[in-house]
Amino acid sequence: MANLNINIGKLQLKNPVMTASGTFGYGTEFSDFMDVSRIGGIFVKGTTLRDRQGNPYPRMAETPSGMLNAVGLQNKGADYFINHIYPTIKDIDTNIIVNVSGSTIEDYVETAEMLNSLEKIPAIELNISCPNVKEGGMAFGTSCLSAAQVVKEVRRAYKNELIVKLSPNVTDISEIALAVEAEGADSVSLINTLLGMAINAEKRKPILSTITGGLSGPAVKPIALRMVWQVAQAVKIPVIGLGGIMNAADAIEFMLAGASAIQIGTANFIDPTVSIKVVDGINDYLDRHGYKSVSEIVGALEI
Amino acid sequence: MANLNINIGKLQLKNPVMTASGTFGYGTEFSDFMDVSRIGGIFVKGTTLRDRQGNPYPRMAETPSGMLNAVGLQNKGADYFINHIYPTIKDIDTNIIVNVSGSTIEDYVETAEMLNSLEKIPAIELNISCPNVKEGGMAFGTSCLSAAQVVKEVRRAYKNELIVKLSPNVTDISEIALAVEAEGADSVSLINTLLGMAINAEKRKPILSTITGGLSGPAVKPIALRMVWQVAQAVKIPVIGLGGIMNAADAIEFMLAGASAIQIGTANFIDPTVSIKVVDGINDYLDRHGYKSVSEIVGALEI
Amino acid sequence: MKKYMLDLIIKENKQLSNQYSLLILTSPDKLPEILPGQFAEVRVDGSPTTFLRRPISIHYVDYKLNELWILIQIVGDGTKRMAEMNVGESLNMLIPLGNSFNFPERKDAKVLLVGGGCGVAPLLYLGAHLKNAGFEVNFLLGARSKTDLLQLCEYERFGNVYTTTEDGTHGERGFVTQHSALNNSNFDYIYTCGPTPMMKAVAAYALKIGANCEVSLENTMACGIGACLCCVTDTTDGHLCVCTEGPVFNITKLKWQI
Amino acid sequence: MKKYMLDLIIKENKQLSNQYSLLILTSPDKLPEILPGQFAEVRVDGSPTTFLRRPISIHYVDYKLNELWILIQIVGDGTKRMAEMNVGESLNMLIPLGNSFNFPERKDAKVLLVGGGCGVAPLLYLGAHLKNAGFEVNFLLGARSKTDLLQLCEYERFGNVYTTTEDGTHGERGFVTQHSALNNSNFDYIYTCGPTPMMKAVAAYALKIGANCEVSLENTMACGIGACLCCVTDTTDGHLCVCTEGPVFNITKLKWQI
Ligand SMILES: Cc1cc2nc3c(=O)[nH]c(=O)nc-3n(C[C@H](O)[C@H](O)[C@H](O)COP(=O)(O)OP(=O)(O)OC[C@H]3O[C@@H](n4cnc5c(N)ncnc54)[C@H](O)[C@@H]3O)c2cc1C
Ligand SMILES: Cc1cc2nc3c(=O)[nH]c(=O)nc-3n(C[C@H](O)[C@H](O)[C@H](O)COP(=O)(O)OP(=O)(O)OC[C@H]3O[C@@H](n4cnc5c(N)ncnc54)[C@H](O)[C@@H]3O)c2cc1C
Ligand SMILES: Cc1cc2nc3c(=O)[nH]c(=O)nc-3n(C[C@H](O)[C@H](O)[C@H](O)COP(=O)(O)O)c2cc1C
Ligand SMILES: Cc1cc2nc3c(=O)[nH]c(=O)nc-3n(C[C@H](O)[C@H](O)[C@H](O)COP(=O)(O)O)c2cc1C
Ligand code: FES
Ligand code: FES
Repeated sequence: MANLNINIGKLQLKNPVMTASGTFGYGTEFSDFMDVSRIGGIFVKGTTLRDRQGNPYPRMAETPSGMLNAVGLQNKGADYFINHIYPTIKDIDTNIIVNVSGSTIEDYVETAEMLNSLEKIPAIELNISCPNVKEGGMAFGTSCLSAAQVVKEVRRAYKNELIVKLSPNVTDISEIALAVEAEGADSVSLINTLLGMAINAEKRKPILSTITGGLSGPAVKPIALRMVWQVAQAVKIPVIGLGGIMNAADAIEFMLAGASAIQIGTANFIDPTVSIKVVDGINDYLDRHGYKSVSEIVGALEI
Repeated sequence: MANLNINIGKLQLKNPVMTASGTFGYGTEFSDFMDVSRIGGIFVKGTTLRDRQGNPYPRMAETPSGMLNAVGLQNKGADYFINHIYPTIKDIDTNIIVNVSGSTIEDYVETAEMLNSLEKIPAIELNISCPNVKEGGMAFGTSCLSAAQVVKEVRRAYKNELIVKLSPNVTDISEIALAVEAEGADSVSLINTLLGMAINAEKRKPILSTITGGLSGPAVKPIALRMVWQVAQAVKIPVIGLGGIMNAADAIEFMLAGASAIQIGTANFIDPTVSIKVVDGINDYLDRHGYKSVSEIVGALEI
Repeated sequence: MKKYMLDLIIKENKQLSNQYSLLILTSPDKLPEILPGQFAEVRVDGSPTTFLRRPISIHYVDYKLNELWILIQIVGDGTKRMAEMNVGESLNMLIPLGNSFNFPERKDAKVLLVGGGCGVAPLLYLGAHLKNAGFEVNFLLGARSKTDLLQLCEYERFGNVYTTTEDGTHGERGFVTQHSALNNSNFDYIYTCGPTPMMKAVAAYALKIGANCEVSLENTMACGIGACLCCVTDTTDGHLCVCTEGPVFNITKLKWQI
Repeated sequence: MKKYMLDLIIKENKQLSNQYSLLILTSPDKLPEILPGQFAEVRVDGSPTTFLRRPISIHYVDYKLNELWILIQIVGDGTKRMAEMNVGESLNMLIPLGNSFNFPERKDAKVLLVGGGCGVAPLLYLGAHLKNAGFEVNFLLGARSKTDLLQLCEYERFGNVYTTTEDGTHGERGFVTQHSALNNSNFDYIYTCGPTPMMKAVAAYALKIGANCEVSLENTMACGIGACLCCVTDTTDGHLCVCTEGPVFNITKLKWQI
């Protein structure tokens, strides 16, 4: 039994396996299937300042080894989260991290400020990479300037751990990572979804109501792994890796490439207990290879 | 039997189905399996001014619904192509298009000039998007400025149809497409491979000798389709779509999104006769939906 | 209700036609409590083009035999693979998911269950429950042709069965909403599942005669458990997940143009 | 040689151990001409993680019975799926691919065929051809344990069979290159296929005794027909494709550090 503890800045994880925003609800949806307190953390649904209805149906298309989604940040707003959801999840014995989304810098800042006061929320993940909303969202994450601006303002307003979630829809993701690191991000998580599209040839129509949507699942794993590797080499802050992780081997690949922790997204839909299996699988791997602590494999890729 | 003829600028295709560079050799590799003259065109291997040995083995990794390659433009150089390969393929009754790659603008220009003289080569495809070479390659395709520069110089030197192959590893592919259109590209083809990476967790090593490589196959189709749609809306020149096409339905999706023709790459490895099947499948589709000509479905997506 | 991830074993695979298979599943353990209208998210193994689970209605549960029935209509590779499974193979499912049909308050209410195509699936189990609760059950089942009307004898165990076929090979010719049984009957409660145009026509009929009406929707799903928000339908309460707030909705709640 | 894409039918699947299966395939049409050392690119259906074809050696061809044999070692999902195929199912393959082994010029040449693990596969067909051409054939087959030494009787039909096992359960204990048959024999031509370390040791032995030596490489492949340039090995002529210029190479051509 190796030591699975790992820290992401001041955030202490019992193990490096967390679940990705928008794919694990508020955690409670999975409690019939597993003990959610056994994983290192839960990134809850994208939360915006005000209530959002999200995009019209259809919001999903299956693609080869992946899926497109166009949920568009449907959520009941920060107030509702604080007053009605937080009380029901705050006693889950793991890190509950809120994924904060917005259309303007002011939105991000105000939401972050509201979350400051919640004792059991040790961190927020700033989503500057959502491809499914018209304004803001991904636009912030695709230029160094705007990414830096939003991080700077949120950093001022938010006192706990600030994780910034990067968009893969860019020419040079390390550049963006460096820009947000410079403005005080405590860590970065990547990747969010890749912008994609699906068409029904027989009907001659796009499948998604929004025409384009975000691609996730194992199809994107090679791209995510490359980006994690590039960013881990560029920045000094910890990197959280995600994108297509389906099992422990995938998770270990991300850690070898430089991720201190990982998130599991789409895989939760195929196996709601996958995150626990990944925890156990990492432990087996460490034992089998004679590692005492999971921290030993972070960035341990031999070139 | 619908009319499958379509033109890409001055290039006349008997049908919109062509095979992608680096995945169909010089065509002759497939002649035991199919009549290669039945398809609209063959994009031959990436050709450089001088002989290249390519990257060391291993050059390939299988990924979910796709593959990474790191061939690195192994080829015997333009001279060898002209004197030894061209004579053996010039009488194939379809369009033979040479994919031209280079590390410097001068290389591109010189190679293009050499190909000017070949009567049976109606077009070149300028590969400014190869992720598998250290200098040049993809670097040209990831900024408007450098893309414009190389196209401008080659345009001066090359008199036949100039197709520019775009890289998907960019924030805004329409911008690059517009830049090369402005410099005189006759058409654009997209996408080349996405930069990815694969790791062997048990060995703690990258699988490819070059660490990163180019991702292709159905995994990338949603991204390719989105980019073709974006570019087709931005430019006036014809668009050639590719990326993960496995069957006629996929090909039709690209045409509905705005591609005037398509290329088939990785699918040739799984079924060496796939391109013929796609020609037949497009014809069936047109008949079934009452179209007289394949040109009617180009950009016919109903929004 | 507690949800489970179970590996059920194929006990029997009755290929009812070249489009439909009835899978009878069992388990070494006692099957959990499942209500009519609920569904399962089924993992499809061995189908390279099937990445996500597939939502499939509970067709019937026989607790005495510890059997769970599902009815599969082949539309793509996922359903094809399921329909061709062999006895002894196992099928991984999340179960039971979603809400369930509601029963009329008054025991003498006249109930009608209208199904079309594969939408007949959840109605069998619903009929069994209604009958068990003392209601007189009427099934109205529609199909393109006689061969698509599956296992009518099963429905007959629980109520009267009226049928329509588009080609007139069984029951009355036409669509379900044209069946003469609808003419001068005053149903109090109508349940329907099938193609959307059919359900809308049934809903319109229910509105006309002032009957309560519940429909079971078939939106595409990724998770089936309320986590992804992909499966929403527009309701008077905004976007609601079909997998958790449905699949059964009272038509008064839906923003359907009827 | 003309290449074909064929759907061959599984006539028999002999599960030789839990790691190895021998598939005997047949075809309604006459099998094409195939030389020893050549391979097939096999499409694996029903395995979601297997995207590309899998290169598999020709183990044996029996033109009288119109049978083609392949020997499968389960290492991942693709080979697992193949090894578990049922009689009557069909397997799509591109065949015959690659070059073939060369025969010694002198008919009295002493030939040795050294195989380890699944590398024994191409040697059976090679042995048959060599015997047929009048050579005296010696097989030296190595494995971890007795259970991994497969169907020795088949090899015995064509020559002498020497074996080694790492645990000493069959033949001599140790590696093939430690077998006593190598001590004072003067082989003229050595053919080898198996794990790279083994092939390198055999090549070193061949160099030492001045024998000609051909090895069959197993690089990972995408196309198998010389189109993708993924499968190269470094040779005195630069990067050559193992799928078209190989899989058989004379060791003098390889840039191996021996
Ligand atoms: C709550 C619920 C209960 C269901 N119950 C059953 C059941 O009992 N038996 C049964 O056979 N099927 C049922 N379905 C439908 C079933 O889930 C789909 O047919 C299945 O997912 C298709 O998978 P596939 O891989 O075979 O086809 P795919 O290859 O995924 O799709 C084939 C074609 O069908 C279309 N399609 C796929 N899913 C749907 C859908 N949900 N609605 C409309 N069109 C669709 C696709 O657009 C495509 O054109 C139910 C669906 C839901 C949401
Ligand atoms: C010319 C040639 C002839 C061959 N003949 C046979 C044969 O007759 N019988 C047989 O069983 N196999 C043979 N092989 C090997 C066979 O192709 C691989 O074992 C197979 O591709 C693995 O597929 P998979 O999906 O089972 O495993 P995967 O899931 O693809 O891989 C499982 C593990 O095996 C490793 N692996 C995969 N392919 C190779 C390889 N070629 N060399 C080394 N490691 C590899 C992977 O890295 C991974 O660790 C041959 C290979 C070549 C190139
Ligand atoms: C249905 C769905 C909803 C998502 N919603 C959010 C979200 O609200 N905020 C966010 O930052 N990312 C969201 N994502 C992106 C995931 O958190 C994750 O970055 C992405 O899916 C890649 O990981 P995966 O391949 O493991 O799923 C969503 C993804 C999916 C599939
Ligand atoms: C093995 C391999 C070699 C390739 N070589 C080249 C090349 O030389 N020049 C080029 O422009 N593209 C090259 N490509 C990219 C393809 O032409 C194509 O753009 C890409 O594979 C996406 O299409 P696909 O998904 O249909 O394969 C290569 C792709 C593969 C898989
Ligand atoms: S399918 Fe995921 S919320 Fe309904
Ligand atoms: S496998 Fe493609 S060239 Fe050898």
